Amino acid sequence: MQVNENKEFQPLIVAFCCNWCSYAGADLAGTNRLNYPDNIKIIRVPCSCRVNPMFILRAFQRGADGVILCGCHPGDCHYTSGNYFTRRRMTLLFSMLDFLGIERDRTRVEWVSAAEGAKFAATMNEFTEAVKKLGPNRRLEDLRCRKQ
Amino acid sequence: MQRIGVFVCHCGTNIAATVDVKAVAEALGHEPGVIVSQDYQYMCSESGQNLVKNAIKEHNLTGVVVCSCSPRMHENTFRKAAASAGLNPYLVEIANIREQCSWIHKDIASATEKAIILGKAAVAKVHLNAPLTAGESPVVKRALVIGGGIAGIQTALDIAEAGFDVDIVEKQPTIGGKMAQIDKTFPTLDCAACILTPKMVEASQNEHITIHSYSEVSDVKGFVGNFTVTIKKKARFVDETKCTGCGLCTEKCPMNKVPNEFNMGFDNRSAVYIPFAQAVPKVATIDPNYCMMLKTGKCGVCSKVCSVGAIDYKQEDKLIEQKYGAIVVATGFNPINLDKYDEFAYNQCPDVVTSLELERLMNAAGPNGGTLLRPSDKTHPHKIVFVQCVGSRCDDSKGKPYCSKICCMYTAKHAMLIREKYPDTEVYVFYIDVRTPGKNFDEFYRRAVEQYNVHYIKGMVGKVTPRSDGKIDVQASDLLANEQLHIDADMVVLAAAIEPDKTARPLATMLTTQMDTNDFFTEAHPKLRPVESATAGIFLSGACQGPKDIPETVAQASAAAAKAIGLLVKNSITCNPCVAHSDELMCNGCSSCEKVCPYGAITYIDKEFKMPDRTVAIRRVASVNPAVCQGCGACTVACPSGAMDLNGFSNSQIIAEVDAICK
Amino acid sequence: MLKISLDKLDKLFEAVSASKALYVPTDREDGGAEYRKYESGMKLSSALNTVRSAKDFFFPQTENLVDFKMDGKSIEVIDVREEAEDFVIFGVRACDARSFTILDKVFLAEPVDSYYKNRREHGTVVTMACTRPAETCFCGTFGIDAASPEGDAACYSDGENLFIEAHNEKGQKFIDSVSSLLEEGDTSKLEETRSKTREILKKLPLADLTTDSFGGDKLNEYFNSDKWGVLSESCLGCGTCTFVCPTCQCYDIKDFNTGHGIKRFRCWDSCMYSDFTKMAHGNPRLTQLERFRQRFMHKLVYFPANNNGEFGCVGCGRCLSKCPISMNIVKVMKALEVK
Amino acid sequence: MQEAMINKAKQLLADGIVDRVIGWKRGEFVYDITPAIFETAEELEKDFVYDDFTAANVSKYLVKESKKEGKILAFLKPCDTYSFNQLIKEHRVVRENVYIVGIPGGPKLDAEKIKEKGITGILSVKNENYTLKIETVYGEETMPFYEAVLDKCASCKSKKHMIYDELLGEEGDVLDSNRFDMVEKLENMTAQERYDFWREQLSKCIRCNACRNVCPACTCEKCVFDNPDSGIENKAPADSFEENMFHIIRAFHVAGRCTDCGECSRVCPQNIPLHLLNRKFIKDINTFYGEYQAGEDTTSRAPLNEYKQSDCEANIVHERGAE
Repeated sequence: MQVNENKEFQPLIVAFCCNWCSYAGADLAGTNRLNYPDNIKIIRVPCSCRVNPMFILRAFQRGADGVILCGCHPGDCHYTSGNYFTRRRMTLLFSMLDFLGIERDRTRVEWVSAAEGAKFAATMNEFTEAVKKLGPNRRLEDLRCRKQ
Repeated sequence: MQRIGVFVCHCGTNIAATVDVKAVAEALGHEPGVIVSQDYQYMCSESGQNLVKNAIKEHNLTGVVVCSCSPRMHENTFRKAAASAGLNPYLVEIANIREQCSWIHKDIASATEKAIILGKAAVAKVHLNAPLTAGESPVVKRALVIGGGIAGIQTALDIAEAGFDVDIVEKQPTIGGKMAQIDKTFPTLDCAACILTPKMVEASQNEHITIHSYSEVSDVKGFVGNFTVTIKKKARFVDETKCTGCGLCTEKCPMNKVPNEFNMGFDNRSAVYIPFAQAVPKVATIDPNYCMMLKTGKCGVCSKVCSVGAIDYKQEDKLIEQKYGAIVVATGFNPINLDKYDEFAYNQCPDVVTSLELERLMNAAGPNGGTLLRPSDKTHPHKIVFVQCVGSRCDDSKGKPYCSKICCMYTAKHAMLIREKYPDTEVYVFYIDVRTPGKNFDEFYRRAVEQYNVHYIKGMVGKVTPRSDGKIDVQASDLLANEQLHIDADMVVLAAAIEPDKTARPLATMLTTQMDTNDFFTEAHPKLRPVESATAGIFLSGACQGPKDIPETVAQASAAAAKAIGLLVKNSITCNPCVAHSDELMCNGCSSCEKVCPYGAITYIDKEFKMPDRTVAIRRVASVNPAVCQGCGACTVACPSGAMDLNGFSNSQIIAEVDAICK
Repeated sequence: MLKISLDKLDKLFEAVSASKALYVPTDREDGGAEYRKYESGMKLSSALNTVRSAKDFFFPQTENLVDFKMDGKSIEVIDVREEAEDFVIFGVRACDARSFTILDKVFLAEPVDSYYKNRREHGTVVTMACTRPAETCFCGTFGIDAASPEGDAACYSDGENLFIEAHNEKGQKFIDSVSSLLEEGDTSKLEETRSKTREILKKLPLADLTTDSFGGDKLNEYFNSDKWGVLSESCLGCGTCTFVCPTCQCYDIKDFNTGHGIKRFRCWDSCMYSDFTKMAHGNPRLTQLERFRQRFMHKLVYFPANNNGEFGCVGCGRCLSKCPISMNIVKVMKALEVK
Repeated sequence: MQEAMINKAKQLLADGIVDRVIGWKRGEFVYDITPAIFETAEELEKDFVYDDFTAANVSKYLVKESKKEGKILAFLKPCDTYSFNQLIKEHRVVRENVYIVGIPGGPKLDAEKIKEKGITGILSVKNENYTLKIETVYGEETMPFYEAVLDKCASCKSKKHMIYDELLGEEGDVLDSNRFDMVEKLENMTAQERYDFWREQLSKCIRCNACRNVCPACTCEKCVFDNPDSGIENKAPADSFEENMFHIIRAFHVAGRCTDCGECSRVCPQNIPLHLLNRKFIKDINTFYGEYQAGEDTTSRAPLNEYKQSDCEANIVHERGAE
């Protein structure tokens, strides 16, 4: 969590992006100079299916306020089926987090193709706003990791 | 102790205008393990690369982080530079501070702060990078084509043309497939046999091509470049090497009332038979279901009449094992079974036929010598109704959800041919839509309507009822005129949907390729890799991948051949080193990883282990073939014990990045 | 003896908790009991004992030992030790009270565990005599009288009044701090209750269990016993017995990287775990049989060998009711004992 | 039933069909029954027990036992057969080395439930027409049988054996259980209420690992929580986050594999309703991907190891119900 001059809550958001579609989509957003908040920090993975639920929990533990997972659109996965597995895994994981009372808007899966720079930027803008509304992650953080 | 070098690129002003690159280099210089941190105008330039190379040598670096543009842009550049300076290329990480930072942010302070975080994440990751070496795997210079229809023949010819040995496995006694049964082809109306049979002969005579007819693939092992395939050559009870194809046995065989499948059962053949005059190989086959000698041991006529002594009643199925570098699947299609379509009276009335049956009825080599006669009473039909989409575009479980693609065109062809030859015959076509995209296709269809006056009626046939007077009552609706019609037809032709051959699914399992719910093989990418399967070294040709007409099939067959040739010309293939690997001590053999691997890269082996309690146990553990694995990482998450990990994107590396970002 | 009416107990609690932290056993919704910090309105549990033992107060499941602050390449060591504040644990049973004596032998012997000592010195243990022991109780086996618990001060109930007496200075201080609520009472009914309790204790199914066959000199007798195989065959290797045990005192020390520093903490460990005392060369006890044997040999042989014959068990019976497969020290003793 | 089982086991041992028997051994009290292996008729006669307190699922022991020499006889209750099937599917047991006799299952009794009523000093428990007559050192007590039934039995999903070589007693049916009621109740709460509920429950966790170690689906050679290289190793919950994480990951790792045998909640010394987490996954899988019962067969793909192109998107979670 960062607090800037006007004290508006600045969430920390980790974005996992698959190398072939979403990471390229993020690059395209950059190439087209489409702004999105610096709250977003991207981690490149070969495929969205590489993202283990424990990475997501780890991010929350360490102080992330939101985690977004981006992959190729269903049917377009570079590895043909990776994102279909991602979809099932994340549906169940997010449902479980919701079940435990963790705010459901802190997690999201979005399909962004390499051509969708604008969608990438728009998604990140939207997601950042949604997480801002929730305020800092308190329900799934590790107090030992909180910055003093 | 790690010795990491950080190199921050200005990219002219692309980065430097919004990111304080000096501050980034300064901050990253304080990170644990970082011993040198520099910035430079253009890191990707010759002199920028030299900066990196010199630093590697001078400081004996164990890892390099370049803060620059997207790794999709220059990761390779810097990896090569590192390699040339003697550092393993996989010890280089890129922090993307241009596309994902300087270009999207305006505020210098916050952009710099973000660039530092991204740099820290890359440093954290590179701490855990391991040197990786791309493995090599030799390529067997021989291809296997499964299926000997036009797709398989074309693929085999093209591969052979490039100088590689290629084997065709065909389950029927002859190659030729469906196209051999077809009368004329659209949109040119040339005779199918005239264009197909020369190719069949060419295939049989090509020194690079071996045809295994009356054979099936029974097992596939191995991986790209190195498949081991077991082919079952079914006993045909005729020595292929001796038989001259004279046909005397087929004439003398007393068991001559066997339904002739080549003519869709409209006439008979003998128990020893050659499917058709131009069959390749032109060798007789004894049908064990009908041969008296094989069934009762009494007869032996064919053996007596064969002058070359080719008949061998004791012949048995033979398994041959062969190694291949590439496999092309060309298993083709079949019309669906119409038993469930009672409304069209297909099983009750002999004059209700499928389009493929009509092909034989009209074929000069067919049961009626090319004269179109009703199967029931051998009279000329004067009114013929064609029903489109029988089982295609169906939303119920009876049919198929997809469009069979070829029916509109062949029906136009049939209609035109009939109107041409028998102008006194009225032809009705009931359709949902007429779909004719393709070169000269729409023109062809319009000719049928405009020149040949075929009655195209938009609407579905509701019921077909054979009447006692031999006519067939066709009850239908005309959607455009919004009225109910009754047509007293002499013949009804059903455009049955087509489906993949039944042998395709077990084959897909053997090949570890993917199939869709309709049993069509799934291509590696629907747009960009349409003739490759997701499994490396397996290519797709023809209708096994989806409904196709002949020109499309041939185009795809050649494309598949080109892809196979592209593989076969290599002496070895370099494997992507960022592949999964399993920690055998942790693997519990549950098979989860195997189930999610799209490439069939994971197999299980029983291996002996010294257990922690000093006992020795045989355990089932996963083994990843690095030549086949593409590195998606699906298995790493499916594995509950975390035994499976991915080189280059390991659990600990990704966690280190997460930690660094959230610090 | 001084007494307070049982229906004025909350007044006593209020008074104690006004000046320091007071922990009392309370009932949970799920049927178990646990120590909670006293707040107004809290009811004393009617359960015989808490699910977790009272050892947590002096030897918590996890505790921070030292912090390392990291900034770039520099590391700073931060001592996190602070003087503990005074607290009172009320309602400790005789078995758990004895467990503190056992833990003291481990943690207060040289080298003294300053973290433990700190809390031990600041904690006052007020025990409570049992009146309704359960079938799983066998404290008597270890010479503990459930009707006369140890502790800094002890309480006894006769159903109407709570009698309280000090065993030492700390206990006396506790009594003094609430003396205004106490009055001298007649103990005749109490004696009746206590003798009734002692009668019940004699009738318990495990009343005849003795330690006669065990002790510091029995190493050779039992170490290679062929009984261990059968006893341990169904052990799941979980840590339930060790974690509910009031005397198990093993711990592991680990570093946790917070991202901006390291927290070195210790946490309970279990000898039932496969990675227990794992060292660079590997693990000293490779099979569950060895690990299982370790736990019981420690309580029945090794501990008395090093502590003047004192056994490492107090007969609280927690492992008897909590072990997922119902294997426990009583079954082990009965299997091994020489009759 | 106990008599019939002992006779069956003795006969199979005598006929040389099996070499060992896994069953349950009598305890010190009426309820503390331990899974055990018997090798002789005498041992069976002496200690073999099968009664209202014999609840432990022995299928997980077969992972080890089936890899030993010779054949073992296992008496499996209907719920245990699901676990065993799942183990076959995951190649964790050697089927040929196990002779399965299907036996009728519960409802089994929970000693804790009796003690919760304040009944203590238990000497014997007898079921007389579904009233428990409990003899204690403090006198005789009674309570209705059904109030002492284990939670896992109270929401029994099936009385039918999914796999066996032989059956003793009558075969039952798959039941229409109410096992998702509590999950549904929680789903209908607000996020804050759910959070409070789980915080209260999970904060009780002492990380004894009983839930994991008893679980027939948790048969990893090395658990991620015991592996210092996994990134999530932890031995004790030093922070509430770790309590949450352990239970989320534990449930996630068995999602689609958990047969809902209920052992995790049965053995939890702190009475945490862990089965609710597993049932949440089961319920979601049923809703999102179609009814699936792990352990029903040995060949079907686990829901997380397959997909459909038409699967719902993850944001279905955001669209459902009240926040």
